[in-house]
Amino acid sequence: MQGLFFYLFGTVAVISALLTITRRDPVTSAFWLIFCFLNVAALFATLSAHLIAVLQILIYAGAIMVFFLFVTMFLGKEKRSAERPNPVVFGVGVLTVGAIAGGLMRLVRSGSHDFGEVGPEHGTIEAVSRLLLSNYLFAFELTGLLLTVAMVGAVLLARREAKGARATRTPAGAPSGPAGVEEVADA
Amino acid sequence: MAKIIVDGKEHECEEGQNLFQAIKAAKGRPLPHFCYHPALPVAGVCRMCQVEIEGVPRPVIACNAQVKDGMEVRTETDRIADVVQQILNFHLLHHPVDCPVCDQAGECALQDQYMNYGLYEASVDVEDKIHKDKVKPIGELVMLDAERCVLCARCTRFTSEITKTHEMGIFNRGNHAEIDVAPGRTLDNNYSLNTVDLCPVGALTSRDFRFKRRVWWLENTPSVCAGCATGCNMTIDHSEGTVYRCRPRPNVEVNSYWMCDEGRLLYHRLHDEDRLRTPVVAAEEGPRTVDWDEAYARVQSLLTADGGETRRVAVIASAHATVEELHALGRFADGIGAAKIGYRLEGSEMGEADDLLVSADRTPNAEGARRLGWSQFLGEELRAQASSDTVLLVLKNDFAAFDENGVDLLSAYAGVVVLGTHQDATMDLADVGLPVLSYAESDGLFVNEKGRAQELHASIAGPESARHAVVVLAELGRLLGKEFGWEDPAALRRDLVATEAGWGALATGIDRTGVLLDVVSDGAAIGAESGSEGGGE
Amino acid sequence: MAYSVHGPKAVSGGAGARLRRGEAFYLVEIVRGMAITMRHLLYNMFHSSTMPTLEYPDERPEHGPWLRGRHRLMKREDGSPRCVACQMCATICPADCISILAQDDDRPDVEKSPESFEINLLRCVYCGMCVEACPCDAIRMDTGIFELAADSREAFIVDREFLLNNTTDGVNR
Amino acid sequence: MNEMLTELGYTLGKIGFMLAVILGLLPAMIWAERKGAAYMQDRIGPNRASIGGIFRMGGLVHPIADVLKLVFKEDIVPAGVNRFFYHLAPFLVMVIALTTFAVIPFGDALYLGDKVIKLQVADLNVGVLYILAMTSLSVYGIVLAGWASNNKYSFLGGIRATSQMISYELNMGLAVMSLILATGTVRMDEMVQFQGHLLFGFLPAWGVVVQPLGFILFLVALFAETNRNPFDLPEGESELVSGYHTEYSSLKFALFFMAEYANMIVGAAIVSTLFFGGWQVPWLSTDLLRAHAGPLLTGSAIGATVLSFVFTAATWRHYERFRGRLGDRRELEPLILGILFFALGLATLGYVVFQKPWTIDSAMAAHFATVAQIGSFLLKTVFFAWLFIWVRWTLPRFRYDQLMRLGWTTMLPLALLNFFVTAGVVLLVNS
Repeated sequence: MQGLFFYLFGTVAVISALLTITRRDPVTSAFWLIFCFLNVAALFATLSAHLIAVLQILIYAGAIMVFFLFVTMFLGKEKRSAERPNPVVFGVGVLTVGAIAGGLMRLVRSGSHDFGEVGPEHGTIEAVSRLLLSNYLFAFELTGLLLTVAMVGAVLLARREAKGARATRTPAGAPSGPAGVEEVADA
Repeated sequence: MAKIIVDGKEHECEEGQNLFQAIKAAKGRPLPHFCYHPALPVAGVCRMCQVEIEGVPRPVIACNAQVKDGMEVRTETDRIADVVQQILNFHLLHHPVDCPVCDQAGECALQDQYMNYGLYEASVDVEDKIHKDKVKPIGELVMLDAERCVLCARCTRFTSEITKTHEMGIFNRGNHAEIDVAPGRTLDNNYSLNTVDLCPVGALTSRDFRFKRRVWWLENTPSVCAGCATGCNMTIDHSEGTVYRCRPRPNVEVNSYWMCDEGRLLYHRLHDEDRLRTPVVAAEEGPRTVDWDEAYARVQSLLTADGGETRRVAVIASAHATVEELHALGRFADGIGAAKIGYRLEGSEMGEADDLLVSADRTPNAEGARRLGWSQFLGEELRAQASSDTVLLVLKNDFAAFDENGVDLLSAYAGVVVLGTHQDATMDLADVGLPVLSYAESDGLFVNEKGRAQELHASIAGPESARHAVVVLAELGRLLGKEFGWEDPAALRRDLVATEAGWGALATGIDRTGVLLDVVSDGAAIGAESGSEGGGE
Repeated sequence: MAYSVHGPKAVSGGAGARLRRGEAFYLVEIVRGMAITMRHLLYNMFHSSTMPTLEYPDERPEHGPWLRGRHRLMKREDGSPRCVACQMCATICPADCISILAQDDDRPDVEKSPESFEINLLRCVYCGMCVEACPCDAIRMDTGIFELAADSREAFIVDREFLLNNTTDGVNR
Repeated sequence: MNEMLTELGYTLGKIGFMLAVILGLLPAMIWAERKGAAYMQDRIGPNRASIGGIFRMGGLVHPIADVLKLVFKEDIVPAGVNRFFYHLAPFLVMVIALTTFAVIPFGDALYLGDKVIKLQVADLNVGVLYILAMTSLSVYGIVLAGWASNNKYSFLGGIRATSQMISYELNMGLAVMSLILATGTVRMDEMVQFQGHLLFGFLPAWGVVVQPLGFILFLVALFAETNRNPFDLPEGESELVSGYHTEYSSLKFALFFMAEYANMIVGAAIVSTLFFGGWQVPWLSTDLLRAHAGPLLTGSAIGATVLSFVFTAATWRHYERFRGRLGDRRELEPLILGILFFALGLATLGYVVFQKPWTIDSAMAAHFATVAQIGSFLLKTVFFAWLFIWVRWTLPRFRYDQLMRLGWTTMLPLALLNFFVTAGVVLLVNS
């Protein structure tokens, strides 16, 4: 049963991944990528890694890809359609994929990383949380810090840009800055 | 030259000229009037054209006065307005409230004058009005409504002075005076409808036009009558693709203000049942309606002999075609080396002339055809050209109707192609009949018997699939591998002026009265006797 | 229903108006609004018969005599149309929806009458100019019929006979 | 194997129940929307469609007519659409709306002999997160529809849906996180169990009590995620024709139309589950329900009897008052309904008299408890579904910048504040 689902979702995931990179229109590509993510999430679910499965959908399919789509759809139709791939880049890509695939095959074949049976508790939200907050606390906190730094940076960048834009829009001699705005609004 | 002052403005005119006309020229518009007509003797009965003349104590009617040098005339004083209103009140005293059913409504002098000078409270009750004859046919074409009459006497003057037939008169006196035909007479001369035009009100109306269309919906296109070689100028009144009536258009050089009834009623033929509306080809069971492509294919096959070579072509022109069409046909015939048989079967289409307008020659453009080098032909000539190797091309000519041997004449040809407007006798004999636009549907020129070229203008659109004859000729030329560079009549006229002698007068353009062409050296005798074409060629 | 205005600031309104601190979160105002709608709902649930809505096909709206409904042609005493085909209505009609063919009438007191009188109701804009233009009071729009339904376009081109009998009671006097 | 099949049977039964709830509520929702809107606006609303010329049911027949109309309408596929995605989009919207329901428990565990049946289609240990994941996916159907339609209005609708989703997903997540902190679990059934407790001995520990701010934030975000007024900018009739489904007709439009209501029902179920105790009957825990099943059942039956007779009287009065006003068979409707109500009243009365419901046995008591809980759940769901309608006919649509400002500058700080305060309180209480 589990095997059936594995091969089903796996095949579909691979096909949609292929479709993702072969479609000319980025929006179509994005939709296939989302579909691929959903299948990967299903694969996680078959491994009873429900949390990872849900996070896969919630974060990758539900949030990141929405952003991708949002930005892509704002591009004009001419800009959106992809050109024929550069043969050199294409070759490098194929080689990279081949190398990774080979490495993975070797890893699986060698049998040195046999994961063994896991219990029903494995992959639940509690188990993952416990791991994150004990064994991997440092990495977890570090990632959190990294994200916070990134967020602060993004906010700073956005604020600076907004300020510059406002300065250029204010006509010379007119009251500028928040105080002026306040005054106008109060009057 | 004399100077008069009209409403304070100086104006130059002839000493002794009719004051009415002098004032009309000075003001650019006529005084209010019913009875005055420039082509009729002055009657002075309607009393509407009152003016004040300096030094004359009372207002006088302008139509009966003459211009004197230094005369000072006032036409727009309060007194004049008051007098005209009073007179109008008299005219309208017993006038019925008939406008809704009156055909004159919209072009009625009474309506116009009432709006300009009337607008008073009526003093006679509708019930108290005197009743006279209504809806009384006084001739084949004229309907009388005596109540509406203002007794301007235009119609009686017309019948006594112009046609000299004296059918009409004014009977009774005072309030009971009315116009009518003389006892035992009917108004049935060939010019009777002119009385309808003359009538300023709705007393005389045309039975032909009666209730057909309200006049304000009619569009007017200046044109020329196609009834005879006189070429009377006329206005075609039409609306939404239908001609409703034709009226004479004043042209002192040609027809003065008149037109014969025969010519007026010719327009009916435009909408006849037998009008050719689509191309037809002869078939076992009779003419068959086809589209243009199929008709041209048939022409093509007629033109191709069994051996594959192109057959000879002989063409017949017509005195009903416009100058442009005739010129196109000539160019066509010269271009493909066709034999030009002529434009008219000798002696055909002739009738009685009268001493007013009708010419004996009942074709509108015989003079034009002659000037373009076409000649009359005899049945023998037609027969002489006939061979099984010749295709006859006929343009707007119904010669078969005048020759009993038409069938025999034409059967000897390999094929007959007719460009025509109606399913007439010649069209019945045709292998291919191509519908072309008639005189009312296309621009063009007719040359009348006195050598005056006059313009026709397209009024209605014509049948949907009919094409202009010059366009058809150009397309036929293309079938024969010849490219003639014309698309429309205008191009042909330019070509005509540039290449042919005797048409130079057209170069500067033509006004509404037409232009007299130069006399051509070998031209036929042009004049009163021009009806008999015989000696010309 | 009268509007209640909350304070002077709401009146001066506009996009730039600043909301009071409480209003900024909208909650209170939302609840007030919802109370109003619920009040209407509950009131109408138990007073449905007092609602101003007409149960239209069952209840007919009353209208004044000024309502311009479907046209009708008036008759003379003898039942023939009063119309004399003067074409005034067709002339004035801004929608060009009236077409009349005139005919000679044989009767002694009638000279001209409509051979056909057609109104294209789909074109008509119900401006009533034809009624005002008519010199014979032959066309009126006082039938009060304002409904138009048919299953073909041709059915909306109504003819003389239809217009002569175009009232609910069939009398066009 | 046999056990697996019965398991499958139970699951299918639960799915069937879930579908029946959603699809059964759909026409009722459409009816409530139209009729409610009408009454709020002092109109009568739909009431013309009838069955057999008699039954109009106050307009309840109209949804049937609507469906028939939509089924038989021409299905137009405009030129230039991306056919695959164009056809996929309405199904996606509907499917995601329905699958979200899977994790919602609609009753306490049912004991059939020694067998325990959880009244929940899928008992995931990440329940709440699953809901968040599904709602985040729901935008794709709309975006696909907007993009594949090849129409600029549809496209704008799709873009609005995307940005709206991004802005409000965050607030919704934070509100749920606060609730998770407060209840200490992410499993839906445990959350509902938690809400069965009483705080301070009298207050049900419903989500709305422990997380009042979280509830408001969640509700607002839910409105935004379901694209309901005042956040229905992706549709925006006044500026976008009808937004993402402008180019859809016939059954495909019907799917969008129904998906909107399905989303509302699911959203209402989620709100009542997370914040209003789900299937919990307030103050009556499952044990209490079972223990006092007899009196409760008797009370309900008597109540039903009384109600039936009240309705009988009301319909009779209606019949008497309006007789002769319509002049056709429609007048018989209140009479027939009155007879039915009267029969119902007699039946319940007979049940009370002859069956003696206060003598109910324990097995039946358990079933009564389950039915009562399902009823409680449905009641709450219907109320919140009604709330969607109520709000729609009260509030005007937000302007786009107002929507964004509300999401990012008002709700996000509040959600963060709520999250940190909740975390602090939980820390204090637990230590």
